[in-house]
Amino acid sequence: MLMINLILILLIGGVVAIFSERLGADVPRKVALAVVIIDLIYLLIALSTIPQLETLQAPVPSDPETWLMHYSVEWIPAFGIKIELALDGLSMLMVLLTLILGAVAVSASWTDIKVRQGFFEANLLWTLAGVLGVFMALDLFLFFLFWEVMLIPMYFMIAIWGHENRGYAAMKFFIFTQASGLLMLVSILALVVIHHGNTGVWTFSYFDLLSAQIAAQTAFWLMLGFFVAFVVKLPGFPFHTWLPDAHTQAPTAGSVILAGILLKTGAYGLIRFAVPLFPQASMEFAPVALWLGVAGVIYGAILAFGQTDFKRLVAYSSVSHMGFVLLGVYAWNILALQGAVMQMVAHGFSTAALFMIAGSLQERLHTRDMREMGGLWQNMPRMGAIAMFFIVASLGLPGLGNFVAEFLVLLGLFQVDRLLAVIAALGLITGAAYSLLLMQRSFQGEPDETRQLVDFGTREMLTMAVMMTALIVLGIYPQPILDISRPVVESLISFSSIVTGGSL
Amino acid sequence: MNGSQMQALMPILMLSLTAIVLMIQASIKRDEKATWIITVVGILLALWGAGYARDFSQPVTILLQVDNWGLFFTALVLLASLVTVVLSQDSFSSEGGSKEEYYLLLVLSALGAVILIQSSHMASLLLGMELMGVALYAMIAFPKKGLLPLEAAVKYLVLSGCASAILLFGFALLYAATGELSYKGIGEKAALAYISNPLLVMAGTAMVTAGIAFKLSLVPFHMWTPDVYQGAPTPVTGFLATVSKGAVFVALARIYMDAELHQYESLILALSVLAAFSMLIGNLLALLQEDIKRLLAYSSIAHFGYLLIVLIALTGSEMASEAVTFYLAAYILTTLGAFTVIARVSREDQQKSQISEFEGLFWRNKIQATALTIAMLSFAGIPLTAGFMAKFFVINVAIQGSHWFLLSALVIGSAIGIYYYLRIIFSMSKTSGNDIGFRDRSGDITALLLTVLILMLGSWPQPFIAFAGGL
Amino acid sequence: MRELIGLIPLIPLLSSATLMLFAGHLSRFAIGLLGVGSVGIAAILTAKMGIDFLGNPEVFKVTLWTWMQVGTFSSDVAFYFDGLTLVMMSVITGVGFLIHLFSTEFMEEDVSYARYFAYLNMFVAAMLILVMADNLLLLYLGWEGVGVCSYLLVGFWYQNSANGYAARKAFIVTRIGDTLMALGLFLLFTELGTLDIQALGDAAKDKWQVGDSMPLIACLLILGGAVGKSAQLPLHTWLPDAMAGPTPVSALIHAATMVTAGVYLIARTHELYLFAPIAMIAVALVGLATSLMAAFTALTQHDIKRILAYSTISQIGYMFLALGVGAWTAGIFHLMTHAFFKALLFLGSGAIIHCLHHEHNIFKMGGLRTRMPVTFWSFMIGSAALAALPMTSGFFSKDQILLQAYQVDGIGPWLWFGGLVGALLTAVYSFRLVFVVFFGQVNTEPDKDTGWRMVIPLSLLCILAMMGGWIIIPVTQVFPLAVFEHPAHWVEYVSIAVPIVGVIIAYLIFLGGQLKVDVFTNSFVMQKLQQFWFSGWRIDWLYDQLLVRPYYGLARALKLEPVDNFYRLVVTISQTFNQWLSAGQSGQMRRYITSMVFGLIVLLAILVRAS
Amino acid sequence: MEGLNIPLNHILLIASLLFVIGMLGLMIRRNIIFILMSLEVMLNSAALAFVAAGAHWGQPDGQIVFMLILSIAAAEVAVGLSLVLQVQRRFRSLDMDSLDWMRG
Repeated sequence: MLMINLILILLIGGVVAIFSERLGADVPRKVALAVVIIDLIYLLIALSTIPQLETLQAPVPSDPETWLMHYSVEWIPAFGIKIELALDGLSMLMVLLTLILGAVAVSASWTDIKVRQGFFEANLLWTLAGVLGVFMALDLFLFFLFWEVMLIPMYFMIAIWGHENRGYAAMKFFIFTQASGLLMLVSILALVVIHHGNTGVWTFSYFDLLSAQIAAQTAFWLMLGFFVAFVVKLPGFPFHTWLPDAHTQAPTAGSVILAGILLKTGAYGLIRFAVPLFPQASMEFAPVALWLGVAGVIYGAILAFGQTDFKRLVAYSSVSHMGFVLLGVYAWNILALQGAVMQMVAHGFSTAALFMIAGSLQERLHTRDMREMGGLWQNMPRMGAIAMFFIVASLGLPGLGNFVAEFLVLLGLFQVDRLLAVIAALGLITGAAYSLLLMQRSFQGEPDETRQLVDFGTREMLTMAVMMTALIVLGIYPQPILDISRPVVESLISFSSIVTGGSL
Repeated sequence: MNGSQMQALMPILMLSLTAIVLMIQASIKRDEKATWIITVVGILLALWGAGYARDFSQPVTILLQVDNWGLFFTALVLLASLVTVVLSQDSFSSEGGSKEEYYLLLVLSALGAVILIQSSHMASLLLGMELMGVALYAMIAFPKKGLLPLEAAVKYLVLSGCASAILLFGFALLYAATGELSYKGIGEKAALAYISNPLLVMAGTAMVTAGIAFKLSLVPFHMWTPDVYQGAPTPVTGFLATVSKGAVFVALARIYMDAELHQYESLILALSVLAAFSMLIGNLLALLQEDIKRLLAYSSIAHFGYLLIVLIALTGSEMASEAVTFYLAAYILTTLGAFTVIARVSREDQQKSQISEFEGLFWRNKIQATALTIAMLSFAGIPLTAGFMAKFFVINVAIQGSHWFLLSALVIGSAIGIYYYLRIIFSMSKTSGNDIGFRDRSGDITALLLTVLILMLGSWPQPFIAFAGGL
Repeated sequence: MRELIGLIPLIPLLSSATLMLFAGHLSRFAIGLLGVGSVGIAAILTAKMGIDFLGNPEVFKVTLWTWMQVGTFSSDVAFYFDGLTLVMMSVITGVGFLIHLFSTEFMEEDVSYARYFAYLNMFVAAMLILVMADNLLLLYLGWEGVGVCSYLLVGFWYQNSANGYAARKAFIVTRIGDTLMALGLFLLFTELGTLDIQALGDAAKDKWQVGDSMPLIACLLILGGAVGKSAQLPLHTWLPDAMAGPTPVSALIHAATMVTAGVYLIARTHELYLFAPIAMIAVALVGLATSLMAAFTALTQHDIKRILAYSTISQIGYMFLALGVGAWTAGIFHLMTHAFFKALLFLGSGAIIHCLHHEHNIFKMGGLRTRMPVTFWSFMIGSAALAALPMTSGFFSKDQILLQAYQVDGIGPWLWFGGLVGALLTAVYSFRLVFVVFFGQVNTEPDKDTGWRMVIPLSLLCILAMMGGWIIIPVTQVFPLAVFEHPAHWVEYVSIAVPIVGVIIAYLIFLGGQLKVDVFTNSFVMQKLQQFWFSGWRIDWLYDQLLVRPYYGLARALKLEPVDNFYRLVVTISQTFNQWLSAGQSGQMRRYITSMVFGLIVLLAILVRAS
Repeated sequence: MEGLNIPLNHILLIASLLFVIGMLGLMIRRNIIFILMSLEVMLNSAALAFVAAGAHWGQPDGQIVFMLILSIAAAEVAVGLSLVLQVQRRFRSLDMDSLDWMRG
């Protein structure tokens, strides 16, 4: 019930936000912030009462009772569809990330939304609710429902409050994700129908379907349906082209949520569903997936290097970074998987912050074109220093979260395929190239002394401080996070009974 | 015919009674308000009749088959008629300024639809279809203003007549081959006749299929659809899209099942071709359409393509009949929802059905914009709406029947579909110069009710699935 | 005391954080105090540890916490302390402290005073972590950390885009090396199952044989990292450009400490190198080639800092040579003495630049001997040490390197000869610098004199540069004992004589004018050669053509997202179909009927064909 | 009545012929009146087929359907002709091809 409440609080909060607009234009954002924080506190209180958290008992994927939380109630018995939510270490991390970044997102768009604030905050909260659902739903029907429905408020955020080319961007975003979602729906249904054919039972429950017996050929196609849906969202090469447009056009909060959280649903889906449901097929497919991951890393970095639009550059950097996640997942050993999980969390913070900076720049300069920036450090030293922090984070400076992630992924990948690891490591160099170029073009160089720009204020500094602290902690003491996800990752690997080479 | 059979015919009787009362009333004193009230009451009575008749389901003579399944669709068709009546109230006017006859025609057309739904015999099929159709021609041509309604009516009349002729000829061939006119009879004899005279049976089947495909506007019998949708007054378009198409599909399903046509593989192939082309071409045609009524016409082509999959997969799945029920119900509710809003926004003006007219609707009338959004999402098959559950059924049935080819057409078609449904939503969310809100109570309430139904069907479908399973 | 070792990097780090966070609220004095004081405390702590260690030479390790532990991989935040660490820490904190002190005067008028010290302190912290790290991953943290600080400080005056370019170049070129090193770490972990430096040595003994290919690859990858960070061929191009930073930064980072990290790394992992003799030779050859290449280049430069930069590259080449021939101790010894005299030279040049309105061109200087006596003497001592004139610190260290190089079987004499040529060139270019800048006529008048905060570091470094040769570094436990068999006496005499000859040549050409080389240098071939050397052997140009331009070109070509073309194509196809089909909806009813008839025929065909 | 014992197929053939003629008329003719006439031909061809089939099976059903078709055709034409009047009045033409205001 707790997990339902988490979602309900956000949903109802959204409705409240809409009506609160009548009290004043600046009320909805306060409501939204309060709602997210209440949700976060509620979650933390609830987590503190779970005994397993201390012992961190390894959850058995197919046995919901070993998970941290489990909730299940009949919904559409005709198909065996249940409202089934469950939480393990992995989803707990993701849920926490979602709520923290949710609060950041509200703060990020504190001032840049000028019209229909109520509806905006509502969409924001509803997106968060959808994402929470995705991370907790363990009934495939319910999962798909959240997967699709969370896009609608996101769509509205881009389409209504986006920038000059918002219609195109929103449409592209929606069509890419929906079309790939349809493939997943077909796969889900095929899986369920096959399971029904074998056992005579209609069920969409993850826990039941894990044991579904599928012919190898069929499993491969079904896996592909899942894979495409998740990789589009990730986004992996060559399905990434919606991302730069969506990011560029979305309002700041939209970009923050999109980059920080929404992309992670793709990675989460791969880890939670695509591989465990079809272990054998995934193994066979892994080489292709790995190559796609490497291609994403390099291609994203090169394209990021060529951009002149601040947000587009950061968007392509996401493509590059999420390529590491794909590598981590399909290397499928404990090092790489832990790295992928770390990357999900760390990238969430670093990119969200960069988008927030981009948003602040746009709000102040009314442009995202870096050719019209330069020397902004002079005008806004605080923002410059913070930008520098997140840029070195994004290029993988040891001591910050992203490094731990990329290092573990590459180390894990190295055990599986050395050539690929070498190519992927090029991403470290290309990553430095575009990151520093971003810094150079926007904050360094010839300053324009005539600019009157407002530096970051207390609200922004506080928000940034949260994310900086998070990255530093992740960077120098990642062990707690690793410990939380370890049982999940370990059990997933053992469950899938895939032994990939290397010393592990 | 005994009393119980008369009771079984309650909805038909009620509608007929309403028609008669309307005629009498019109000859005594022309009063649109009174006519409207009588129509509403009559349809409500018929709705009650549909519920009442549930206890008396039985074959009524050889012509009609009163069963729960038919009664459900009867009720659905009546609901659609009711919505049409509500929408028609102040949306257009006739030559003389008032439109008492229009309501009469509407009741007659609904009567035709109900007969069609319950028909089990070629003759009743013919009667129902023509009663529905002929009344519709007049309804389409009813508005006094503009040339488009007239053009639409003439086109519909001629093309529909042609389709009827094809259908009739097909039945004539089947009759020649089997000597039977009732669906069941044809089914019983057809297998035998197929051995002795396959040409006759197959040619007849082909022509029957063609005739019905026209009414369902399946590709390549679809070309009338956009013109008629656009030209007809919006409430009539809604009526046509829901009542007429729904009833014809039910009739098709009955023929298909009673005459056991699914045993002919070549027919399955023919239907598959029709379905695939409908899904693809319908969606492609809608892609860049600027007129929302034409757009929905094209989208309806695609939707009947999806629905046809269920018929094709009928034997392979245990839930095909639920799928038909669910899909049709979802489609009818969604279409009604969409046309409700379109009718309220465009009113009498034919030009106002451009998508650009809907810009900023969110900020003008939240309820109706939300309703149209939900309707579009339902058409697009987004979860939590009826349209999603409907598509869910279709995909499920198709997978059970292993129709991968049709499934891929469905996926591609749906992917294209997302674009144009979303375009409408996007245009509603734009900020246009015209942000003056409008109030419209009857429209709001209708839209709201339909939206709630769509969402109910999408998010809590269990009761309905159970209900549909029991039909 | 040992447990407090963590404080040594922590104090500068905290100071750095404080300076960043409260920059606006601190007075300039407080900033200076924090910046210099934090390094000073670190230096004092280091000294204390050093004294303890010399009294009781016991190696120890302090584990602070587990950094990450995944599967069998585990890495701690742990510090390892032995003689080598002590030497490095002493250099970093000692020289670092002097340079910090110098900076307070040098940067006096800069608006970003606090930012400067924040970066500089952070650098010291990172550098300390690098040398104190117990495992290669933590070392890598320091390694990258100093890289970022170097980037920040080279681009300190960000308002000028050229500085930004230099900074980025510095970071990215070293990143190439870093990536190779990271791959080396992956390989080491995969092969040996650990990244602990000490454990690696033990594991290598169990699993590897001398001459195996795995140690060779691993050592070459690590060499890649070292080459990048220490600006050796072929990744040296960033260092001359890095002179764009403030001069004390060049002294600290690009002369005394960071650039020698590669030497430290190889020395630290020498146990692995012992399994790969070919890698050792590679190290020696890289070092020798670099030292010669850079020496020739230094000869032709006229920017005072670029001369020193190339000189640094050249001297690190000597250190690599030493490592490559197994003269670990000599290499580290040269590292230390080089830190003294090169810091001295850089600070001296900083003083000149500071007093000469940021003039860098040596031919616009001249006659500063009388105007800036302290600086003059610093330069004299520094150059003498650089040229390895007898009795200076440089003499001791370089002599050891050359003699040990001579010992190597086979190629030893050749290495020695190469080193000698380098030594000759070193003497020539370093005294060319002295003679041009401090003698002759005055071209630019200094507008101020050096203050005490500059004089003290210069004087102390003078002493170190002179006397540093007598320090005995406590690394005997660290490195295997070199089998040192004294070569023939003529070898030693030649080694001593060559630098002196060089100084004389420099005097004859640049001061006395007795040696008329104009005819020679003005010849066509020499002109071309000079240009070639001046441009740093056109290596920058080569990279520009081979890597930078193609990459820019690629980025520009891909900018419009070719992958999207596929999706655009899908859209175009859909739209084309839409247009065709829409055109079919002409409104003419007869067409509609035709379509129906067509459909009817198709249906009939499908159904009747089957019958 | 032996002389009238025409094989069913022959009549069906004639009916088909009529049907095709009507259809061709629909496709070729532009005048609405002629179009309606072609429609009548098509409907009547179906009616003929029904009568013949009814005779073949010796059932009255065929003739009953014939009556139905007649009345339906009448209804269609009635509505059709009234529309024709309107078309003539509003479009000033009976050319079906001129009724192409809606397209796309």
